[in-house]
Amino acid sequence: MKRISIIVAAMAVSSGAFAAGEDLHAAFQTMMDNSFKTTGIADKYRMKQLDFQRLCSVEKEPSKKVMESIEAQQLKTIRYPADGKYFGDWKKGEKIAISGKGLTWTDKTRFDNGGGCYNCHQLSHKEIAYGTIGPSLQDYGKTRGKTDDVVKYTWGKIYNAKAFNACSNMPRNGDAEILTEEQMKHLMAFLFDPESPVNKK
Amino acid sequence: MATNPMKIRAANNGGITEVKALISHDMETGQRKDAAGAAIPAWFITELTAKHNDKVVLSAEFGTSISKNPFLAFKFKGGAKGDKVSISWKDNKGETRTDEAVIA
Amino acid sequence: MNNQRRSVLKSGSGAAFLGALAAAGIVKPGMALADWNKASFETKNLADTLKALGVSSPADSKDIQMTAPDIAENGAVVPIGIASTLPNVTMIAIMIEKNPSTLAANFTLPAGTEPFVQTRVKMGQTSNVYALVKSDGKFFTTSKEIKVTAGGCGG
Amino acid sequence: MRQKKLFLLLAALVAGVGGLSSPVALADASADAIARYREMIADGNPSELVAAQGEELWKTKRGPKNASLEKCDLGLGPGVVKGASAQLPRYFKDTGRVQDLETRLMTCMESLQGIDPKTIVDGKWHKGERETMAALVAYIVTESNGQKINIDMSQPQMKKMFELGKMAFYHRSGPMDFACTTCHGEEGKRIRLQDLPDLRTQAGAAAGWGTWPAYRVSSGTFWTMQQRLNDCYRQQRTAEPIYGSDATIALSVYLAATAKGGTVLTPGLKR
Repeated sequence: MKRISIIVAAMAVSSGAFAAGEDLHAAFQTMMDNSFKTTGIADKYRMKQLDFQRLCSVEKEPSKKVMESIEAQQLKTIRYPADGKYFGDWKKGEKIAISGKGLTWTDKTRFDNGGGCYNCHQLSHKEIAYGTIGPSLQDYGKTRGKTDDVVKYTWGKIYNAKAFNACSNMPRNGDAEILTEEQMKHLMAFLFDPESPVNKK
Repeated sequence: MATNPMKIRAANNGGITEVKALISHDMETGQRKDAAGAAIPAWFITELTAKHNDKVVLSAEFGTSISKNPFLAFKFKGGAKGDKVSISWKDNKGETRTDEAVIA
Repeated sequence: MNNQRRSVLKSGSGAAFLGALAAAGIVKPGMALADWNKASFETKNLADTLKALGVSSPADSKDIQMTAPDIAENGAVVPIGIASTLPNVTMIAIMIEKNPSTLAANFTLPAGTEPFVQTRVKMGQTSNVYALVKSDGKFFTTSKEIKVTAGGCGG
Repeated sequence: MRQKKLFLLLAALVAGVGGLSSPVALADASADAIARYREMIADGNPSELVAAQGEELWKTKRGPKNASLEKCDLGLGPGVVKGASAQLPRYFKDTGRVQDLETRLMTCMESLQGIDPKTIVDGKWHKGERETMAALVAYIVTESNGQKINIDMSQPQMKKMFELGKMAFYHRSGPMDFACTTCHGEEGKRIRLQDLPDLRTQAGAAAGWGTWPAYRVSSGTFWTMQQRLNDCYRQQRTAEPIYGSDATIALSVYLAATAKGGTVLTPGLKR
């Protein structure tokens, strides 16, 4: 027993402490497979990675070429509002931005989710409890204007942020069906409406 | 229903004894609901008395706004090393508990 | 349970006697063992709480110091410390304006106990918190707004 | 009164921070206020109440075998509690596994007391044997407070777990594409007002690993590391990790090894 462990240790050192070998990847898959379970609405299948998720699961960003190919693919997923209307009710949008609920194994339904926007972004002038993982979006409409390009880009960014930055931390709200089209319209109003506390002090 | 012991610390500095206590209690407000949506009944400490030896040094009435596992600190004049400080509480279900500590 | 209740009765006989006085609606800060003043803890706004405590228009005082955070990271635990340089303090109460039950705690301080208490309260939302202090038989107050923030991932 | 004025000043400052002027000033003011809040509650950590119950439970004869845990070997020899959790997770020869504190305790509860590990693995937080576990953990980690984080990485099994843990740390999946790195892979970030340590760095890992397990103010309960990791995954919207599974232990090895040399400040006190 002792001898074996010494040999293994020696191997470990010589192979650079288990540097990304095939065995390690196989061991990882086995470990993940044995370590998670289905609870409520959170199926074990959630541990299986989409291609871009796998490519983005690395210490450093993938190459420019890989990033661009992911972005091109993700761009195709974006659905713009069929009725051409981008804006709902900013007051409802604010509630969606505040709520971080949904999609956990303690949630009863996979619908009716929050946007969780404040976890990462500064938005309203009044809300002091905002995260900083994403950029500040305070005065979003005021500073960026409401041109067709900006509106369309913003919709796309909410719908699938990976279309613009392959390994973005931001969820694909539309593509992954986290939010409904109607909810995203409310968020758009929250970002752009001059009366919204995002733009009005 | 068993109650759990408090953690009481009492220290004399320059003739004044400072008492710090952590009390194990749920302090349910009666406003919360459980996972099934049923109201969780109010359950909280209503009265508390602190004594130095046999003399009352603080008495308190609590409402539902006091945090779970209440913390309490206060000071009184006197108190010698080795003296006893005790705290007793009573809750709205009629449960009581007394614990004591020695002044350091 | 029965045993415990018996010990309550035994140890609390003095309190029960004084409680009879409290039940009559008279709160006497300074009593050694005040029985729980139910009426005062059932009040839902400042005016009613003060009324239930038998206090009329307490004066603002700079001689009460409230130590509390400007922002509480979580409303479940908000530390509140109250100290005073007023003479002969016999009572300190903590009131939270926007809580369902306004009165959080009411401390009775016998002679020899310093005018200083620290505890932790729950706050449902951003609110003014009031300290009420009885000194030489008169009531004084001070207040501070404490912001309660939402935190975590919210899930 | 003075505090009120100070607050008005803060409010004015907030109002002055428009879209053009620096939002950093506001963030700093809030961060300072939160730091003061944390300082104020630091004295009087309700974990103490849980730890006291845990110490009792450690000495209490329980289970089908009616035995205490006083002969449990947490890595420093039978019955040695002092400093034990500062050196966990660890590779244990008797089980042939890398174990964290909780899985090691499960081994002891099974072998010494005859308590079926399933009661814990399939249990519910703060109920039954998991509640017992939490109390034991509170007691044991209190006995390592102030020590240096110092896990033994000399065994190949530990090296392998480190690599697997690191891979798990970067593993993005689920409907929100999150991994541990999403929140803990950059310095100086926060969620809402909660600072996020960059767990890839020694300082960040020490700040994180070194202050868990902890009493959670928001729930009024003591959380073990297994529960902390479980809730990280819940918030990531992945599937639920099985209690004591290798992925949770691998992550713990990755964090503890990265945090090596940092100070154990357990039990912590958290939002």
